[in-house]
Amino acid sequence: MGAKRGRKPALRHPQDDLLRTDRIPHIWCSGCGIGTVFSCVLSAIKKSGHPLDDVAMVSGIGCTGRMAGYVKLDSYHTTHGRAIPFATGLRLARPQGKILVCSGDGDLLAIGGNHFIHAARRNIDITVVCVNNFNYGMTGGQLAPSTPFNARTTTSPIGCPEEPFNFCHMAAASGAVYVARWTALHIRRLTDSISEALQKRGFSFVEVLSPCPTSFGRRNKMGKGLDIVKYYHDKSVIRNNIDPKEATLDFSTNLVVGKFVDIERPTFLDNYQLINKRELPAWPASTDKGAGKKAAGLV
Amino acid sequence: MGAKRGRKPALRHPQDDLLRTDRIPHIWCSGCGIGTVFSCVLSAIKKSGHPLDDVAMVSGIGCTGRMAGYVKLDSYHTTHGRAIPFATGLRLARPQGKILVCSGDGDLLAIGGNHFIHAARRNIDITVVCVNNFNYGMTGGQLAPSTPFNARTTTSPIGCPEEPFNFCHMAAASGAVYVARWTALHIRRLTDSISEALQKRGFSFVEVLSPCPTSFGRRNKMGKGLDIVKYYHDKSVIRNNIDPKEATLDFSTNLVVGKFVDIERPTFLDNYQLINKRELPAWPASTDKGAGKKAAGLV
Amino acid sequence: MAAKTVLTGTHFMNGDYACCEGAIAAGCRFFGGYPITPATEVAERMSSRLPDIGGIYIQMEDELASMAAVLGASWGGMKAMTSTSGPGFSLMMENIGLGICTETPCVVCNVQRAGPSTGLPTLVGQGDMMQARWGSHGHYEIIAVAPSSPQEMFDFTIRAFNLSEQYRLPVMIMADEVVGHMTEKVVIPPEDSIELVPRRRPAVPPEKFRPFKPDPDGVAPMASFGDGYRVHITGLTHDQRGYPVMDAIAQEDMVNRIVGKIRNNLDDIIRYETADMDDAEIAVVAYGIAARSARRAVREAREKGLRAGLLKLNTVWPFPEKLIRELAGNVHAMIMPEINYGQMVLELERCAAGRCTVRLVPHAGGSIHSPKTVLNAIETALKEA
Amino acid sequence: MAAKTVLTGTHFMNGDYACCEGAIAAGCRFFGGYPITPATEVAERMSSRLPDIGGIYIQMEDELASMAAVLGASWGGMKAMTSTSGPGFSLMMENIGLGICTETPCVVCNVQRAGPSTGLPTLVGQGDMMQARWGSHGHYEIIAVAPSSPQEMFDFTIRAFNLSEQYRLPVMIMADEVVGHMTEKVVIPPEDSIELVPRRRPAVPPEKFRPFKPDPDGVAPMASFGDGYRVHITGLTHDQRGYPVMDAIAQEDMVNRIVGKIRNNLDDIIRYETADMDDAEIAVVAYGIAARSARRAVREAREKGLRAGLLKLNTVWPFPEKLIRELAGNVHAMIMPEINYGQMVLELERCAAGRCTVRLVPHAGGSIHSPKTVLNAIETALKEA
Amino acid sequence: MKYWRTPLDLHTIQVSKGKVVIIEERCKGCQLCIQYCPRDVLEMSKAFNPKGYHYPEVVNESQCVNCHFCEVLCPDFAIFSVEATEKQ
Amino acid sequence: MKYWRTPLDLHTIQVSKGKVVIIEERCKGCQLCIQYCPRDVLEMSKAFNPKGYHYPEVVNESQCVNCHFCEVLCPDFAIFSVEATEKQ
Amino acid sequence: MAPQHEKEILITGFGGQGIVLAGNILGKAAAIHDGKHATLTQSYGPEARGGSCSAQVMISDEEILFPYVEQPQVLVCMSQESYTKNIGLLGPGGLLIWDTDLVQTGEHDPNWVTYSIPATRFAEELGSEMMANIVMLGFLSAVSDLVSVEALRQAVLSSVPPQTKDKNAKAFERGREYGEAILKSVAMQDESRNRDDKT
Amino acid sequence: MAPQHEKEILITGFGGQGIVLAGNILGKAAAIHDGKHATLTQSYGPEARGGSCSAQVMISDEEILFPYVEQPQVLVCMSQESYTKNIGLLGPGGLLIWDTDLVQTGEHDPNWVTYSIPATRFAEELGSEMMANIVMLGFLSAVSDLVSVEALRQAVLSSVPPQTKDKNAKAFERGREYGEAILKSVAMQDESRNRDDKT
Ligand SMILES: Cc1ncc(C[n+]2csc(CCOP(=O)(O)OP(=O)(O)O)c2C)c(N)n1
Ligand SMILES: Cc1ncc(C[n+]2csc(CCOP(=O)(O)OP(=O)(O)O)c2C)c(N)n1
Ligand code: SF4
Ligand code: SF4
Ligand code: SF4
Ligand code: SF4
Ligand code: SF4
Ligand code: SF4
Ligand SMILES: [Mg+2]
Ligand SMILES: [Mg+2]
Repeated sequence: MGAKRGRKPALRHPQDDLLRTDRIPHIWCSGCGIGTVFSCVLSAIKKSGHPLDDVAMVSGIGCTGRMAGYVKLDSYHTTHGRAIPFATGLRLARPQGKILVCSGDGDLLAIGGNHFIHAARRNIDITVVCVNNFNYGMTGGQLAPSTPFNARTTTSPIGCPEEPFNFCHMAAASGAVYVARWTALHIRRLTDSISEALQKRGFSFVEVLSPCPTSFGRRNKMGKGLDIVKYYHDKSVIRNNIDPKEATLDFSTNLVVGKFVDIERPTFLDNYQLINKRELPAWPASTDKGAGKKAAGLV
Repeated sequence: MGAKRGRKPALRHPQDDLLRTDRIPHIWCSGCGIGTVFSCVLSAIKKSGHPLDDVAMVSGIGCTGRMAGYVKLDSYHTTHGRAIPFATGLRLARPQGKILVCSGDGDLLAIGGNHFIHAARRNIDITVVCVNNFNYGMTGGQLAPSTPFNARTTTSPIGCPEEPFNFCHMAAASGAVYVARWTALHIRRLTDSISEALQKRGFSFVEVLSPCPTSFGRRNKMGKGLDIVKYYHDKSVIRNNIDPKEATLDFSTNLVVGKFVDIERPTFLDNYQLINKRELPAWPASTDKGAGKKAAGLV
Repeated sequence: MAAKTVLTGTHFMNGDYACCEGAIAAGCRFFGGYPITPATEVAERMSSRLPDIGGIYIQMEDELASMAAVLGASWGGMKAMTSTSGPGFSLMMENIGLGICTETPCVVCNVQRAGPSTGLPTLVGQGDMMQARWGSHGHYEIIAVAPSSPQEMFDFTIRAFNLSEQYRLPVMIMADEVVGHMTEKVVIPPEDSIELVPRRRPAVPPEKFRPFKPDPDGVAPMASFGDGYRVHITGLTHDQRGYPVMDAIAQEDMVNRIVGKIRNNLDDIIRYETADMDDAEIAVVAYGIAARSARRAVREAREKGLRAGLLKLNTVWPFPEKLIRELAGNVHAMIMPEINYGQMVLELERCAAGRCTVRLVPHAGGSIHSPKTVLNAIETALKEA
Repeated sequence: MAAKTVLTGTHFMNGDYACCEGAIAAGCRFFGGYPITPATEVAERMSSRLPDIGGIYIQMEDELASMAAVLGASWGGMKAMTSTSGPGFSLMMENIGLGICTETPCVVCNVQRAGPSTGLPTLVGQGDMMQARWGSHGHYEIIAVAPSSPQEMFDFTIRAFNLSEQYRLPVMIMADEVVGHMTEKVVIPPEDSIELVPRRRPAVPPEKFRPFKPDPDGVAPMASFGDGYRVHITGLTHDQRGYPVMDAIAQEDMVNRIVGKIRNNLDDIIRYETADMDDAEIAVVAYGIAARSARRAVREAREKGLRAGLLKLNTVWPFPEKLIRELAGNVHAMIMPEINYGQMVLELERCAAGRCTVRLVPHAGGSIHSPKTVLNAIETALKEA
Repeated sequence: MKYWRTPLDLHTIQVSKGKVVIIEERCKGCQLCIQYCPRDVLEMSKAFNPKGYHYPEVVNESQCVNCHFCEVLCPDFAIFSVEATEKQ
Repeated sequence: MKYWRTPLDLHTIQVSKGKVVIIEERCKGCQLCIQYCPRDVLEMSKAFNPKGYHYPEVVNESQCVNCHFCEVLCPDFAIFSVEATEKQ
Repeated sequence: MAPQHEKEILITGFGGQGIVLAGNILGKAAAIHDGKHATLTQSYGPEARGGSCSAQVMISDEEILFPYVEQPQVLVCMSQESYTKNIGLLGPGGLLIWDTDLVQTGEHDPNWVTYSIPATRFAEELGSEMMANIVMLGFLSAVSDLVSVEALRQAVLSSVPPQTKDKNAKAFERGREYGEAILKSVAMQDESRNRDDKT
Repeated sequence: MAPQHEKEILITGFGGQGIVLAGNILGKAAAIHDGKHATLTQSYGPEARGGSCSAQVMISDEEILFPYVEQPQVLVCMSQESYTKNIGLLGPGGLLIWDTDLVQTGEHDPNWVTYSIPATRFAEELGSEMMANIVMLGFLSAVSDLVSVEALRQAVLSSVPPQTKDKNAKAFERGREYGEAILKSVAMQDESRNRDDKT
């Protein structure tokens, strides 16, 4: 029963062409959901049919952020929180192809929250996949803007005193054209969602509830990765097309998943080109300016 | 008709006790709405009845941000975008009294957007008054996350290619307990709203649509301050209690104003104290962990 | 709750934790931070310690917010700190500048890792030393201490708080990954034997109070939110009332004040230790973790009969210019091991002014100098002499 | 659209605008920025110029985002720049570090105002000179140029782009409020007479390409998004493949590369001008706007028969160490007027190594040195000599 | 009277008489007070104040109802109204 | 069969036969493949791989329907299925 | 003090009056149309409007090293505050010009040449007070020889928005005519040039 | 090389095995309970779990200047990778210990004292593989004299979560007993101490 050398099978893994195999094994813990999400991302990229040389991945810093280091695409592992603005520059400098931003809940919505909402507002043409593991995995499990109220983390050892964001609601409120949420066990729906998101023009967002057994799971006595992801999945209910405001994550009742938003809206570049054609009439339509003294009810 | 020395009247202006009169005249342009909003803020502070030594004002950088320099209160003129986190520290270190954050749309929702949404999420007990003049006044009128689509600014000389945020919707989506919007001509309602906001415990938000004749108005040929504020007011319709998502600013139809949110929710400090009493049961209620192999539909 | 504030006794404790205990012993009751390796443990321990002793731990959304919150908390009347590492330190720079300009006491602990950029998150560096001094825009002076052991993390953190109150500015603790993560004996003295500098409060009534009118030592008393002084502060250039004044004269006054209060109190601020320096021909000048490699190298040199000595800088900023100028006349060479490609050594070289040889023993980071490397440098310097 | 790229001809143009025209002439087609006095005019002109010449102007939500977007755009294949002033420069530091570490060509223009903190937004300062060098965490080298007129804003911006492509790093234009806002004659040469350094593209097929394997001059070719090279870049310490490697050896390799490509090409990078230096006993060493006060002071000194000369630093970083070492042996004193309380002068003093007197003519900011002040310093230095 | 809407309290309380005070050198001539005074008490001066602005002048003092409208609206704290006392 | 929900395509397409390939040294022993294989093809090994993890072993090869579930689910790209060819 | 060959002009007023534009046009006239060297620097406060504001123009046949006005030879004052603040700077033999309605002057150095013009009033009459700066430039073109008239006229036209060219041309001529008329009347009086009787 | 009086101990394995905690307990035993000087430093990679990881403990009667292990006198290996990586460091006369099931050893310097223990297996038997580190410490307490047994036992108890004290105490004793048994058997064999027959 001593340690034994693994045998290399003759066949290659079907995703090996999209992997920097010389960097595998990746750093993700046993039972971590990020690997599964990554696997779904790769499947979705292939499924979407875009030429692979024309697809880029941008990540911030965090366990999830390491995705960019394992994918064999043009891939940019940036600074903590800045994946989206980096991707914005990348996108605008090169409008062709597809850009995925894959990062963690902390990266995208703690330190990166501002870029998230502004990129959604501007409708920058990128697809953002957020692995929400309810904490900062990389740094050992601190509270995040996703941590459920009263959950334990290393910086909320008694319980988290903050209410979390509803990321999907934030994305929608900010202007995202596609918003969906799944768990890391919804592998087919997740893959479909990501590939759908990749087909959209504009800011698309896919959130994935994912186990971090090492940090979040351990502190909250949730068992192994297997147990946690199953728990999320079991608690999930699919409610497509509901107002994302109602798409709550309530661990005492259920975790709402589904596709919540799928709309069309011109992208930043669409509007940039439109405006600079100089064909639109001047804003605002009318101002009634200086139209003499007219009393108004200043109440 | 030559220049003439003003005569000092014997009576003092009723707000002089709340003003650093040695700094008046302030820097705001003739026709700028900030002064009126400031006047309403002072009225609201008095109206709210809080002991003045117990009220602080925090501002960021911008024309609006100068408010902190004219009010005779403990007043903190911080860095661009950081009024809210500064106020967060101030609030938590001293839970008594009231703290107002008064700043511009750019300060609060461009560079400061992340702090805005996070403070609302945490329900930090502060009142945020945002003077929305649809541009960066202080730096001469660049586009802001409030600039209407196609409006001209010095950095969108043909027209703004970005859609603006609905600030009230953002505040509500992030968790604010009180959200209202008025124009700078709604002086009574505005004053009432601010004083109501000051009575709330938690993150309250009041947006004021305000003219910047010098920058925004001029670029868009909107006339003098007087004309612009009247235009905003004329276009406004009051729709109290509607979903802030519907509280749109559509210059081709109307500008929705009113009080949109007024709810109760424990503040950060409430929860901090609650949690640290160690009386809550552990999160999550149940996880079903390791409950044997049970097949789930991974579709 | 009956939690203890000062954990008097002997502990086997890591540097990050010792920093927390120092802070708490110094009266720190507010921590606003954001996790980052290798400073995370400071935040973590603060989050578990502060709630039970009437303090506030808040994890902000980023380091910009953390630094701003710390300044706010200080004006709210609490002693406040944050901790971070390189990337977060970079993000704090703008608001460190605000702290400097508004003369806000607080403490920033930078547990340095190897950079630039994300670098080696879990491994040591000393690459932020110049950044500590120059990282924010505009001209100013700072105070920074450099601990080289968990015990010094405890002691120097207390000193950092005291200096921050004494001189009203953000004081930096320039630690590093090894010091932060290493565990060693830490002796925490009885509470009543710890000397603290209390915040200097206004001695005049509100009408007479000018928030930036300095006492004779160059530092003004400070009124917190709610004290009734209705103070205005701003990051704009301001006069003694705290009011913005937009001209070169006000600028000169203000910069003179914030620079002068440091430059005029160097002897009170600067601290160092020496070992084997009496007859030294070679002075190894070092700080932080590098001072431990240096110390052993010096000991080994002495065992070999080589006349080397150690000058260990406990404060790194302000730089001990006078001391170095004198020293340069007494030794053949000064060598400085730094875990960077030459930072403090530039100051060393400047102050030596050609009176002795100055050599850097560089290290890109990721580990610390082996004593042997430093010993080699001593031997080479002796040969050159 | 038929808009012109290079506005060949003679203009009465301010420095901020001239910077834009230099950038556009250098091939810049992406600007990501955030307004700030006194750099706003750069953004404003870019917003009106770029759309018509196939470029992108985007105003980001802050300076952090601006800098990140500029890096992204550079990897997207466009020459890219941003402009800012002190507070924004502080905020850019983390991502400037990423640019250094990932060897991303781009240009950052800092139109300096007086600090610290918000300071004097509309008035001049030179307080960010050391920040340019040291403002991001970890150890690295940078290149910075310092224009002293609108014409130099044009010329040096082109050079900044060329240096950034040549050495693959963010190059800084350390301008100031006076240079940015002053209007003067600017001569823009014909497009075909402007020499540009094109981006160095991979010469090998993707399988063989190592994104950080340097050419003999220490710099590696660069493949953009979509070129088919499937490059990975990271701010973590990485090997020549761009893969993270978490140890001291990889760290040393990487830091050697990013530091070495500058240190080993000093002669190619460093530029300066002299006036009246042949027989000078006093060298006034200056850069940026201060060099204009200095130049007049030197002229007036010469009119008085005093042997003063001017050394004007066109590149400020890397510091011209060799030049100064030599010069220090040839003059009685070097004096440096800076609109700060001593920044570049520290390097001057270090390199002088005691071989001549070094004096700072300080200025807190808000205005520039009157030539008389500099002249006085020359006279004093002569008396002391 | 030209209230756009009838103020709620108009019929229940007695309309008081006011005296409006103008701090000329604070004024920046925005005309808000003039435009929105419900009683047309004010008009723009021909003269400039030291800052170069025209400022309001009282032309219908007797009409002032001390509603404080001008006072709250004025961005420059340059005008306010007080209860008219017997003497005035 | 123990589908929690009946897959939509179950009755319309022919169930193919698969062969599952395990790259042992990549495995981190999370057991997801084992748990969620619809055909109980896999079981945990007693042995450790060089990284110190137990890994899955094929115990019911004939049952594999080449559904690729294990393949997509596996966080470590350590398992995949291929169409069983005649020869195998 | 600036070298002999340098002309120093200080145009002052408050934000919103187009002070900097006036300086820019003057500098442009010299640098582009007259082929000389010129620099324009400006100083202004934090106010977008209404704060005091000045434009400093240097004109020379040689390269200008130091771009700041130390002792103006020409001082134009378009507000009371700017007059009070800057009057002390005017050099001996200097030329002083102010807006009649906006500035109340005190005692003046008899050495100075002084004029006033109701530039703002003229501009208001021509349709917009915003053109007072152009009126002032026209006036300056008459009463000084800093730049050639044609250069200044061209510089005005190439600096204002196209649709306002005509108006601005009128404003320029209005100021110029007024200046020429004054010069004439002064010449006629042949004496006492130090007081502008309109003040 | 470290000064004579310093003992250098290197405990290695992968993240999640409690390597650093083991080092911490050892150092604490020395520093607090035995009143000596001790330092603990650690090194680990970016992985939260599974990456290679080591704890370096120095124990001395005097102040420890340089806190890094240069040439360990004691090397504990709890993973194959850590064995391969670190075996070259062990000094002459060193003590080598490994986890029987996790490490396959090669040829060893006959000068070394070597032992192995199936610590992980024992821990699994006791209910949690997480306690392998404590088993290992118990073993170490038997086969070395780095610290006193009582100090180490106390340090274990004061370092683990209260509710796990009993279990950990058992784990410690399990390791210790195993160690003592081995020592006994070795003593009985009186020869060939260099091979642990269980490997
Ligand atoms: C500016 C900065 N601050 C902090 C960090 C430290 N840090 C690295 S990753 C991370 C959080 C990771 O959390 P998340 O984004 O949720 O990703 P996860 O690891 O959970 O996948 C933090 C705080 C950093 N690298 N840079
Ligand atoms: C870090 C930083 N970036 C940019 C600026 C420049 N700046 C000052 S105020 C401002 C925007 C002001 O706009 P807003 O907040 O809307 O206030 P307003 O002036 O319109 O009231 C900007 C960009 C700054 N001071 N600091
Ligand atoms: S720490 Fe958590 S998020 Fe990170 S790899 Fe491990 S399980 Fe995944
Ligand atoms: S620039 Fe605009 S916002 Fe600023 S004071 Fe003037 S009118 Fe108001
Ligand atoms: S108080 Fe009312 S009625 Fe009197 S002047 Fe003011 S607005 Fe007019
Ligand atoms: S509202 Fe105030 S500033 Fe405006 S005109 Fe009236 S008094 Fe003057
Ligand atoms: S392919 Fe499907 S049936 Fe075959 S082993 Fe994998 S999960 Fe089981
Ligand atoms: S899912 Fe992958 S990593 Fe997990 S046990 Fe199966 S093969 Fe191993
Ligand atoms: Mg996370
Ligand atoms: Mg605004």
